[in-house]
Amino acid sequence: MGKRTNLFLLLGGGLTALMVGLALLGTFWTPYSPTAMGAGEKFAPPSLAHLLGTDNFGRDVFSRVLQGMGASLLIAACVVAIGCLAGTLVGCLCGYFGGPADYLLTRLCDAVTAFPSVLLALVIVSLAGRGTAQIVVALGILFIPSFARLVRGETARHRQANYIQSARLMGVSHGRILTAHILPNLWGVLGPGVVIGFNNAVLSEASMSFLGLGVQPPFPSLGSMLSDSQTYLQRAPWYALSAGMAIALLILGFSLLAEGLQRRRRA
Amino acid sequence: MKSLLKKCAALIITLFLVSALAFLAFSLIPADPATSLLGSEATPEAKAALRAELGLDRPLLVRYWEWLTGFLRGDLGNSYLYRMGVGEMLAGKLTVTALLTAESFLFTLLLALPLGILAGSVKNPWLDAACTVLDQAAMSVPPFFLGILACYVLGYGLRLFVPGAYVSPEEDLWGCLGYLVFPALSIAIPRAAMAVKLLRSSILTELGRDYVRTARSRGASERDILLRQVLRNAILPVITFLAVSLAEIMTMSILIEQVFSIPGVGRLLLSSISNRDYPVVLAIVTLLSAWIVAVNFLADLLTRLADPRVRLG
Amino acid sequence: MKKRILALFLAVGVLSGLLGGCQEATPTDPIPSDTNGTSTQAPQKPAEIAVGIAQDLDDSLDPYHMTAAGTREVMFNVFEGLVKPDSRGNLVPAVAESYAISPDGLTYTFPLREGVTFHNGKECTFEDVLYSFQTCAADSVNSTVVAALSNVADISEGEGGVVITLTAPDPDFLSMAASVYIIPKDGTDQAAHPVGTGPFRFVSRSIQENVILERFDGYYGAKPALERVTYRIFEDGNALFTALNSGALDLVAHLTVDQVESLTNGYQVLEGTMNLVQAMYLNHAEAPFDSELVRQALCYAVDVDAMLALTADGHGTKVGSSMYPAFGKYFDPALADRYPHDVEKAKSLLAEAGYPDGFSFTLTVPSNYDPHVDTATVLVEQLKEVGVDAKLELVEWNTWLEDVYAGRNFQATLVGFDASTLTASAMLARWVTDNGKNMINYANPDYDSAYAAAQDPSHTEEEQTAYYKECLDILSRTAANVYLQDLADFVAVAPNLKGYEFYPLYVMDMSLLFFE
Amino acid sequence: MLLEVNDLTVRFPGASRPAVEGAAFSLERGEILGLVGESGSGKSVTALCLGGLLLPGAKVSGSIRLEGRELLQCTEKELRALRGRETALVFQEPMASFNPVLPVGKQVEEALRVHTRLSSRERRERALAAMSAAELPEPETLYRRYPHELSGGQLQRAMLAAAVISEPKLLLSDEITTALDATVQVQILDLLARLARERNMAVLFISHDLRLVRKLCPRALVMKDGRIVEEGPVEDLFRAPREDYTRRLIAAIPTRERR
Repeated sequence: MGKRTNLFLLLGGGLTALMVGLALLGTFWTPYSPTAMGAGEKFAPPSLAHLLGTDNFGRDVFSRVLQGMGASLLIAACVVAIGCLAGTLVGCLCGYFGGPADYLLTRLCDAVTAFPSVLLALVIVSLAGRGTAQIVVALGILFIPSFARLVRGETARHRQANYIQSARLMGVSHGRILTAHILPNLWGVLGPGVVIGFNNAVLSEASMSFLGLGVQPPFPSLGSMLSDSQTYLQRAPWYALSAGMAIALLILGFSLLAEGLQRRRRA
Repeated sequence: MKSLLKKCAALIITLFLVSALAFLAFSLIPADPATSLLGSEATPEAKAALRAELGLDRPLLVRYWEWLTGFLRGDLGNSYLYRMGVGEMLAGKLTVTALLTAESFLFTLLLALPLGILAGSVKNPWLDAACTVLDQAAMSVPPFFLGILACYVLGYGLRLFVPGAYVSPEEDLWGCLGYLVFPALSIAIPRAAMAVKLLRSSILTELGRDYVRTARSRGASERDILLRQVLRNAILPVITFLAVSLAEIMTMSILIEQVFSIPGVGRLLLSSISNRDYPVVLAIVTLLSAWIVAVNFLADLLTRLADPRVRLG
Repeated sequence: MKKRILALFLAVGVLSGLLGGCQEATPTDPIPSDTNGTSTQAPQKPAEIAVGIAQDLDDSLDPYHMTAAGTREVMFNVFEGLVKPDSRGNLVPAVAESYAISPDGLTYTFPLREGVTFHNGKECTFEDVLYSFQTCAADSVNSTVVAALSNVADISEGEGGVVITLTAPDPDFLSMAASVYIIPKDGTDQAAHPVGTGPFRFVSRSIQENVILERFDGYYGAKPALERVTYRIFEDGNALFTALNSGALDLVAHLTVDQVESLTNGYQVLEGTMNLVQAMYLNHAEAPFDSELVRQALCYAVDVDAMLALTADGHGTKVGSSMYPAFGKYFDPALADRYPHDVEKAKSLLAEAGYPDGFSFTLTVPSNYDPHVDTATVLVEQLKEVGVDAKLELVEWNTWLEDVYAGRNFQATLVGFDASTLTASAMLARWVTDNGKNMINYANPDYDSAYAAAQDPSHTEEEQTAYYKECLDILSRTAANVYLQDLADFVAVAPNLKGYEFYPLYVMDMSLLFFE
Repeated sequence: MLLEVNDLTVRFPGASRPAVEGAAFSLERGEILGLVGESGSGKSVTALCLGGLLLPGAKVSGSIRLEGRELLQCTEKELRALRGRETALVFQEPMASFNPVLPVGKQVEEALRVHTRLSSRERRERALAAMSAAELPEPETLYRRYPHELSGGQLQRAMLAAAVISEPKLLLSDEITTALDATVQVQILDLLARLARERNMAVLFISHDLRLVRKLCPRALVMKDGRIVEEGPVEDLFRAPREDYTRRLIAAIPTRERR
């Protein structure tokens, strides 16, 4: 058992470190400017000069993938942050106070979950224009319900616990109970939620960019690169493969890491 | 029974909220349907006249009320763009998307159950680790990327199918299902991988339970124990997951319809949004959410049926 | 998402003999010069084809309510006017047997052709023609056509046929008349089931899936070789390409060079142009584009040749003003070279205009048409060289129509304009100071007077042409916009399908195609 | 002799000392033998070994002969044929020992399903008979019920019914009364004694509670840290315990009952 735990942590940690490292590198330095055209021939196959070849404008795909990963990670982090913070707030209040407001908010969360994500993104994009910030907001809103549900259940469970009941009897304020007693107990459920949410956020961002709603050109994004590359699938398969594999490896790294952490906790 | 009624009420409230949200969303979006209908060369008067004809000049609440009462009567309204009944328009598209969803779901089941059981019965720790890594990898590939890969490798490379040569189910049901195989697989593989992971860990948990020891002490074979005893328990969380998958698959099909150019509800939704064809969008959004909500309800119900402890409790 | 690609380009009319240039298919693969296209199809091959189109016919099929160029492209095969254009840009008689114009330019006589029947089997009569003109004048969504028809004083049935009298002479009237499609008086619901007199009849449409046309056996002219044409709709450009390349489609037009070069299925590739003026249109009401120096600097900064090389492997035709090569009479290739690529010159002009360190602006581009987005992407990169920072903002087509086109709320935008009728005025009227469609707020008294002189019927044709050319020169001289190109238009055709011809219009004529 | 155990040693990888070390004892047909010890003294491991349930990874040496057959030489397949037919195990937690999603009756007849070719109707009849023998009221009703609908005592009776249904020669009873109320405990003991007597079935009765062992078993073993430290008639153990450990076990019994 011990060996296996290490394996997943090692693989996942290694892969995540590699991908995040590359993404970080990409935000500060890339071999070529990711938007510079004619950095090489159009559709140059992978070579030493262009590790992942070039695209239809002769832009260096490796540089674009690096920067695209950075963008994906940043967006995912923001999305999860919004979802987690707002979700925790909503979930805490609902779970702690209960009542009709809780009922309505829970239904609202259900409604948002049932609302097609593309439509919400399009609404926000039509209102505020296309762009990175808009997509962060749209996805952030979509990520609130899952966190809210998680936190609500946990809070409601703790509310019944003896130590909370006795704290209430002692006249401790609601705010104090929430922040001092309940919040610290939420980390256990929030931790895995954040990792899973992160993966979902990377995937959602890629989907939105794939539909042209995310990061706007000329800035690279893995999803829009994948969408663009479809036309050149036969001529430049490395273009589609690079973008697609980058998304897949990013997600794989995190899920392996999560698996490893989960197994270690269980062991 | 009472909890069932409560759930039904929650279901209806949720649907109501979704339609209200959708309606509100449209009132917020700038650029009205008249512009997209009449194009660049129309006069402002013509646009105003069209707006009046479509009833867009009336207050939001009135329009919502009319839409809602119509919807409850089964009247989905008329498409601004195509000037035909939304119901009539949707019928064909729903069939396609339903077929795609059904086929994806079938593949998910066919892949997830045997592989999950296999993964749950692997004893060698190294083999098990390899399976898990493989499974995680399958989970991590976005369906639309899988779709693109399928087009490239299976479509162009191996010539197993002709990307884009879609046949409608009315023309040729089997041909249509045949075309949908690869889109369905693109959706099903990552989903199935998730189900495999869940089933595997569920089986492992169940294998550690006392009743398994009891069964062993009666001389039951490992295969018998797995299939007859453990699986019935291990499948419970998977049932919920699979039911929820039905909703996710529907959502995923929006993207996959793009990749494989399948004229389903997803594509209609996207184009109707950009055309500001609100009656169509509203109908689709409401029906989609109804589906999602209903599927969650179904998940609940199935779990109740499959688990005697909840069934009566 | 890739919707209504060319909705802006309301190519409806026809040139009225003004058009000198014509276009012929310039095949990359050899095709036979004989394209008389009458029933010579090989018997073993069913005379059916699948054509891929990039947008649904989702506006309306009613001939007077069609707005999208893509819809007109298909319905061109179903509807005809009294006259119709041919592939060389001439107007040829259609429902009318011929036409005659009185010397004062006020009376047009159209003798009706014998035996013209509608797709519903009814014979076409004067009543139908009258009904069509009246309905079009009242209903059409095209304000230009409506304006031209308001000039009609009377339509009567005379000895020679239909006689139309105008209140004032209009050199563009015949091309306007070509866009008044003749429909039956007591006809069906045209929006749902269009009925016309063309060589193909409308069979069915399936939303976002296909539109099916069939050969109309009662057609008065030469019978088309094809029996059935299925237009299959792919709103995603990549999906369209994938379907084409896999052989699921026989004909796809409006491909990009990258797509064409990625084709591996051995189809013939024909090259033409899109008949539009792609430019970065600048809002003259917004600083810094109110400065002529700045606009000229941008023109020097942009390297159109390099842009064409990057986006289209050098295909496409440079334009230096608001006119494209199909208008051979007015188009002046020399204007395209007025601002050669010169970074130093651009920088010094910017410095002179008070922007030594450049400036930044927002370039709004509709997201639905990839070639514009691609061009804009390259343009942004080129402007960086002179220190100008353009921020690309992609917007939905409807937002563009509302904010940019109607609202004039933008700094710069990159789109293509084509002619709503094939007349010079269709390209040039919009830049007159008080024109309602003067999106860029261009205000130049010299231009206004030159345009007015060109429109004056008392001038001879040569004089008019000279004035129109002067208009073009003024636009170029003042760098009204950063003029780029007329995009290359590629058509991929199945190897044994012959007879495709480019029109100077946004149409595909299915009646000319045949299998060899 | 039904069962002969010699020098049985069970070692788990990574453990500092064997779970069972050099255990040796024997059991006659129909005999009820007690096995007493603290938790962790190796009683349950011994029971599992005797039941033919080899624990994964465990190293087992010595000899276990059931009717002369050496269990430790048997293949898994041969062991499986023995389990449930020759030996039967009953465990401590009746609720956990039942599969929650299968009806009780189906689980009672499990051994028949595995080892015989009886039709489902015949199996059902045998199960109902076994359940009646285990003094379960209304066996027809309970047959269809799910485990969570039965009380702990009922479940343990059902478990005994399931154990004896295929007429095993040896019943290994591992703390079967521990999770039950005191009154129910006595009933279960009585039932066990009666079933053993009627079927001439040997029972290894494992418990940490000397009281129960005294009540049921004529003879008992005392186990400590994997070794059998004392063996003899149960009354002798009570009267004159030779080991300190046994004394402590006796001392743990409430005074009034010790006598």
